[in-house]
Amino acid sequence: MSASNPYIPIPVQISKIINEVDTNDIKTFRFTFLNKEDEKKFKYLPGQFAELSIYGKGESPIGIASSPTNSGYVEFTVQRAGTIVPGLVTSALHDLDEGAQIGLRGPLGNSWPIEYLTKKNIVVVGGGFAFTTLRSLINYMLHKDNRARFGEITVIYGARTPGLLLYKDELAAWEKRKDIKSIITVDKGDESWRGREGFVPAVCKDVAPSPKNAVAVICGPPIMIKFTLPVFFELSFSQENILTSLEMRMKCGIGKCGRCNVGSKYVCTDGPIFSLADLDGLPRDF
Amino acid sequence: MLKKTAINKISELAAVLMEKGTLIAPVKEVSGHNFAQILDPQKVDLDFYNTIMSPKSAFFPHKEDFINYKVGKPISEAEPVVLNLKPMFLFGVRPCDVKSFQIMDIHFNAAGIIDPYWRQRREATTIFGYAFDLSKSVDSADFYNTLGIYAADPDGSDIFMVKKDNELLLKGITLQGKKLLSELTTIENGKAADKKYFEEYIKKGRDYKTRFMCLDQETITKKLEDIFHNTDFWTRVSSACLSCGVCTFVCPTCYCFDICDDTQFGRGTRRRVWDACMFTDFTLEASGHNPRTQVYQRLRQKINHKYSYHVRKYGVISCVGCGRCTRYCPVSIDIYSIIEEAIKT
Amino acid sequence: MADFKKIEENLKKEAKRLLEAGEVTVVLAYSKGFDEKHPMPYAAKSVADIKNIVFNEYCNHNMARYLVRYPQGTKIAVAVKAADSRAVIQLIQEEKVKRENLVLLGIPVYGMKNSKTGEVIDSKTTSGLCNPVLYDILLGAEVHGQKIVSPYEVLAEYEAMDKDARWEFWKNQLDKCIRCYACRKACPMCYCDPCFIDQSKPRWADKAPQSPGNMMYHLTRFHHLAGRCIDCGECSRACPVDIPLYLFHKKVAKECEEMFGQAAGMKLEDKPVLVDFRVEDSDKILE
Amino acid sequence: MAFEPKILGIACNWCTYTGADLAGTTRLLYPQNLRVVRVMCSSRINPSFIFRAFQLGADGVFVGGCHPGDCHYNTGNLYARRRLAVTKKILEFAGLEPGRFRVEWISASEGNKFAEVVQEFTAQIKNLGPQTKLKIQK
Amino acid sequence: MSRIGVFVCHCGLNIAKTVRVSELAQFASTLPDVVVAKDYKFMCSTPGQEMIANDIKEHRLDRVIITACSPLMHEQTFRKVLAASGLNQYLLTIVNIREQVSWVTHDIEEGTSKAKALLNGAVYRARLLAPLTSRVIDVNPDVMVVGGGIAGIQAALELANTGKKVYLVEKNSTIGGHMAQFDKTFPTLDCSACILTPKMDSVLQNKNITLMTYCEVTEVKGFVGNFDITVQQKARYVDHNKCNACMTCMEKCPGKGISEWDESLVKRKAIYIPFPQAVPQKPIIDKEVCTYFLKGKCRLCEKVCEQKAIDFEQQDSFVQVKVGAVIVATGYDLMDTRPLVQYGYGKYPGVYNALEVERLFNSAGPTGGKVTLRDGKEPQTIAILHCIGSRDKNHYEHCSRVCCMYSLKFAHLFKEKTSADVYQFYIDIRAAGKGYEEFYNRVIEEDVKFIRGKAARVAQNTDEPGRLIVEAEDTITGKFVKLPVDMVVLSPAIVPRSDSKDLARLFNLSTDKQGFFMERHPKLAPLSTMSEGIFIAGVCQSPKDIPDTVAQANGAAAEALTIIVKDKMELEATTAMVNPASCSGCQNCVRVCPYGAPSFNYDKWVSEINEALCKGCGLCAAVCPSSAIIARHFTNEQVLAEMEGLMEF
Repeated sequence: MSASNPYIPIPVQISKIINEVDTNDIKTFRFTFLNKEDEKKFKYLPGQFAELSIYGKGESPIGIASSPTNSGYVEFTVQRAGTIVPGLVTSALHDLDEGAQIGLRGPLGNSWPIEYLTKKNIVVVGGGFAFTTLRSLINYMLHKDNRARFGEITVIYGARTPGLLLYKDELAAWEKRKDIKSIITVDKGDESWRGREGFVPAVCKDVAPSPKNAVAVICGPPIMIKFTLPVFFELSFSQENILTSLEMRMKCGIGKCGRCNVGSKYVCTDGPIFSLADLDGLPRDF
Repeated sequence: MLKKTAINKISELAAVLMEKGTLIAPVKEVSGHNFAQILDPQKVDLDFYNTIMSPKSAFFPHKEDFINYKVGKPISEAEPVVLNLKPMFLFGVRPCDVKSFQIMDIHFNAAGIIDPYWRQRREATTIFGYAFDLSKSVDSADFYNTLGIYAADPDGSDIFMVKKDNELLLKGITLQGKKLLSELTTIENGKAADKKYFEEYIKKGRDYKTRFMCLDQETITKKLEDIFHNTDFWTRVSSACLSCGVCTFVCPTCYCFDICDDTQFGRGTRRRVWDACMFTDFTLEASGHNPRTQVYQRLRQKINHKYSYHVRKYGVISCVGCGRCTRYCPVSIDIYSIIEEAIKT
Repeated sequence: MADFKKIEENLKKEAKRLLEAGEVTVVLAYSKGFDEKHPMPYAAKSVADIKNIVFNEYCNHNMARYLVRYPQGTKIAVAVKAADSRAVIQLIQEEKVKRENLVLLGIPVYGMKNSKTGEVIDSKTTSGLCNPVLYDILLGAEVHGQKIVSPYEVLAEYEAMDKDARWEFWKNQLDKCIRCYACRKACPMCYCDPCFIDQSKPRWADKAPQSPGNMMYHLTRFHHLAGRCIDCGECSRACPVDIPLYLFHKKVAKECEEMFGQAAGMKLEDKPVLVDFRVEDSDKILE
Repeated sequence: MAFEPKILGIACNWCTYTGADLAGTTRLLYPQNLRVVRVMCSSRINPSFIFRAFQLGADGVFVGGCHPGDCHYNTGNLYARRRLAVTKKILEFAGLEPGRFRVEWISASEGNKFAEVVQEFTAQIKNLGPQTKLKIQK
Repeated sequence: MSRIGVFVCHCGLNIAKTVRVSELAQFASTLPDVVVAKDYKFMCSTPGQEMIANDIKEHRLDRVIITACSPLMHEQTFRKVLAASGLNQYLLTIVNIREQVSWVTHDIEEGTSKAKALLNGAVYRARLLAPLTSRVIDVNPDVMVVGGGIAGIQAALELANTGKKVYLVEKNSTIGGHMAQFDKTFPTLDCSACILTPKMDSVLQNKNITLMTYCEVTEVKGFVGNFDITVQQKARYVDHNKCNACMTCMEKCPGKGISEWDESLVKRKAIYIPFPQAVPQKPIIDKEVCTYFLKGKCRLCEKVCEQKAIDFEQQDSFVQVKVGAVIVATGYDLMDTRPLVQYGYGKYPGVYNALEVERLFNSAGPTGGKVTLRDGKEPQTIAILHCIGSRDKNHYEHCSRVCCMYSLKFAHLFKEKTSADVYQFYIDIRAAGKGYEEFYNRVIEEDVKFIRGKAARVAQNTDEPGRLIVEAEDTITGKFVKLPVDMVVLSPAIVPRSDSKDLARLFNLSTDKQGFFMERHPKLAPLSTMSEGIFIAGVCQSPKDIPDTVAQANGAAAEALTIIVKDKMELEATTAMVNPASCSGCQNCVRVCPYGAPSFNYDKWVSEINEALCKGCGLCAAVCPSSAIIARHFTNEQVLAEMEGLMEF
């Protein structure tokens, strides 16, 4: 957002588009800033999001998929929303080419609590498309300047099919590294799939990460969350040590427009990251 | 400092203010009074109980243009709308409504990211509060006493005005108000009797009773948290609710808005427009999911927002008891009664 | 004036009987509001709720509005005045409710008043009718001998206006609109969710309360209610800024009646005129 | 400069649009003020299209369909007739000049009728002058 | 954003003469999202098409706008170019600047500026176009023919002979229909049974035909290519698999029913075969008159049946039949003339209707072919009254078409079989058909008397009890005629079957004013209906004679064949669909669709559109108040955008 006015987006340019999945409805957009000052001001942490803004179409809040350790650009992985009536902004974005300019407002929201995570073992659990800010966090922690600040890192990531896994190159690279334990699973493999098959909750049960000095960071579709949380409770993770990211319809992204509240909290400013302990104090209904 | 002017000479005062800047004052429309920018000083009309729409639109207009853009042109060519405000005079605001600005200030002008539009408008404005006419009976919908506000409460006004027979007494309350009043040289100074009348009027305002219940902020907040999942209660109190946006639009403390782009012939404007939590599409996500599909959920959101969430977030109830939501509700849903009933539940 | 006390007594009596017998699970009627001029629509669900039921000259609300809120198959008793009963008939025609699930408590009235102005509003809103068109139980004596006023009489003044003056009139009126959508929400026939105006694809009009969007919203809404508006006047009564929407609806209703020979909500077996045609329709209607 | 109205036409694919093509094939001359949107059937026309056309600045709006009874989709234009009749009444009661909206049934063989209607309608709209009432003023 | 290519055609001088084409291309290149804009002499020529194809690749175009002649001319041509270049063919927009611009003006300024406006509209529209794919569905190769009269028999045989499987559904216990009741057929006077029964037998013998007599269709689901039809097999109480048609049961049966086949002129048994040549030639039990069913005992038939074929426990059963196309050939009824009391039918024994007379002539009929009155006497004077109930504004306006001819046939047969005087009371004689006029002349020569005037009344002859009087105005002489006769033959209107409304609802057919099934187009599609895959043949469409019926049946068979001969079929791509999230359940779409494509899902409370039935007219989208229906290729957004583009300049 512009310095003087949080409602005015800053201009960015698409420098790279990566088609992530074989269904062609999830793409990663890499943006570079048109103004150097904007780039300097765009300081963010993993877990934050921004409003991608296309004039004439509107704005859409999207989690930042790159890590602050990636300098010079910022990445967003965007799913084309809506099956019957496509989302205005996301489908317009998907129709853009490299070189196109759009607007950006952010960084917005809180982040994964880096301070809190420091010196702890981190269990990252992701499902499907909701892996984007987890990727940001993982890359942040894996960066050579940061790796030492964190304990063991375990990643459990699942998608419905091999073709629907995001960031396939990075997944492969993590598997080769020694300082991260990465378990990739798919609900149903294909001929070429050599990896694990099975649903994320079952895999979590299988892997059984220790709760000792550990924080679980979980993002995924509601159904995955629903069945994964009991696994972590059973493993004796406390509510404080299970973190997740919420989604609500947002407009302003800066806590003013009044629509993304869960109880007295605004998802856009008090969130999107909450621990289960935070959520416990909030109504379960909206 | 106290000054006065004859009510029938208000237009002269209005003309002076219009010279100094933008005057926003009540005018009589077919259906009642409303605040409007004054272009003809004769139109200012203080013979009203309260306006239909609250004066919040002076700072938070129904539509606020952010930026003008052209389709197919580089984004950097989009032009942000600059306000270029002249000094603004918000004239004839009832004490309960004045109070609403203080509540809205927390949201727009103090907590978190500052809203530049609200701030600029607010800073440019001098508020002329205006005591209720104590000689007339109170509207049965009002309940600002419950929120600790009185009919002749000068708190929050820069200049406070009281009607004395055919005259209007104006007293500077804040520095800004006092300074402005001193600059209004065309109106005469008040006499000692006027001063006395003014002070007594303020005091008498405390005896001018609206509906009242003893409302402890923490108690009601807690109570609403407790009964949040009492669907029977919420279904019952919302059984008549139409889920229209009247209550939120007339409300002086409702601030929800939508941001939308309006394009025609390749040129467009991004702007914010009032929105209402009572509308079904308010929380409708692009995926088609909507966490609040039921009328009771939306009414619960509205009441909780005012009497619970806002207290938790900003430490103050977001309601001034002006009675508009009750008065203009097509089915006479009364937030006061709901709160009363909630406490009893 | 109708005998409101008597009607209230009968309303309570019937509501009690129906709820006790389990014939219905909810009785849609009125309860007292924050003052006596402001009764509220009320859903009595148990015998204990019956004491709250009231009926007086300010009970204008069209209770048919609430029918679609209850799940299909719910047995509902609903208090219906003349216009309300037409709304029920229209809803049955449109298959939103089923006749067999409804018990219609007919209320013949005259002398209904606007709570804001105290003005008697029969002629504006009840299509010249005092007695319900359809009912199962009548809660008061049928009203006869009232001066018959054509529901369309109020239009004469506007029809006589010069087109430019009429344009000015409507533009000024519709420019007042704050897009609170109370009109559509109060309307028993406006049951779309989402409403066309809320759509983002296509965006029929700007969301801001300014002339073009207001025009598009209201003109289209007049069209959507063509041949369906049952002239209860709830749109105007609900409007916080008093736009006389009922005038426009009346005009469209009048035209539809003249062109298609059928008024909305008068006969159960009718079909809504704009999703119907007759081979003998003539091109005259396009002139 | 003389007033050259912008007229929006919506024509059904099977009759009026084809009729307009025939007018061209037979080299009938008519004014160039009409701009036609092709839809499959006159029944496709949503009343809001008409309102929108006037908002976009159309000085006149013309709808063309098959003759009643000849609809390619059997009964489409019979519904359209009723709907458009109501649209017309609404526009008129709102205060728009009655002559600005016109519905004509023009078959695929009536190229000459198409040309005549355009001729006549254009002249009529010229006579009425620019449409300023519903047009969105920017 | 889109990458649009604009291609402006000169069409030689056809366009270039009154539209500045290069200026138009230049203008296009300034519009947002247009990445390439060119003009060319003949865009539809091979080099023109190649240029477009190259530019699609080179500029990675995702939308193509051809600014040329009418889309009705070359839309298909250019769609193929897109498809060949790997672009969805629906991403094409044609701007018609020839038929609707250059050919209708001489003014190049006007022409150019209108062309610009049209092009701009196309650009606005093109941006919002979506790729569409037509769904391909499997086609069931079987056909159902409903109605076992001559039309149904003919259609079934034609289809079966091509090797296709046919289900022939007949509601009576035998096929044959009305034609089986006739004695002779006009004008050739060949015996009806002689030409029909071999066909009936062929049906029975044909392995490709599943004959389903005593059956009725109760539910039709699905759509063209994939109908799923429920057929009710009414209980016959005789196991036809066991029955060897020995007929012993019929001899012993004490029950008495009234023979429908003989037009109630005689009685039949409770266990019966309608007529000796019935197909199948196996009896059924009429429950209404069977002694066992009425009184609880008898079962004589069961006792005498060596095959043990009698089954009193039999119940109605339901059979599911899946077919790709349906031919409806359900025939007609004669108008019930009893309400026309002035003609005394049902009151005076001497008044007969046409079908009764057919039976009187028939050697297998109640009188063994002798023309006798109900009292057994031979009539001396016979009046044949034309147009009873038809060509009559008070009853049926239509002409029943065959009455003139069969009335002439009756006259001839009366002359042949009796010595009676025969009078024809007619409005005019309609003898349009091969050999018909000749037959008319022949009958005239046979001394049949023609009185031009519609009979007004048939009355009791008070002078001669038992005889009748026919009253009419002879419009030639202008005199009032009062003719004493022994026998009156009415030629009643041919009307739709009493259950035709139910059938129409079942098959989603429209009916005309009289109630006959409506064809899709009176001239060009007389056998098709508005329901794709359902065809009509014979008198259920309108009254006609046997040759026409047979011709129609053959035609309908051919039409059905065009559908089932392919194993796949492509559905319309530009269909409508419902966005369930926006559907408010008003059901307007269901009410208006001429094809019955939308239906209402009461569980989800939303409408659903069967794309196989949708023809893409967009009517549903226009009546949808909440804009929930997406009319593909003509969506609200697309139309609105095009309008905006057209109005911009």
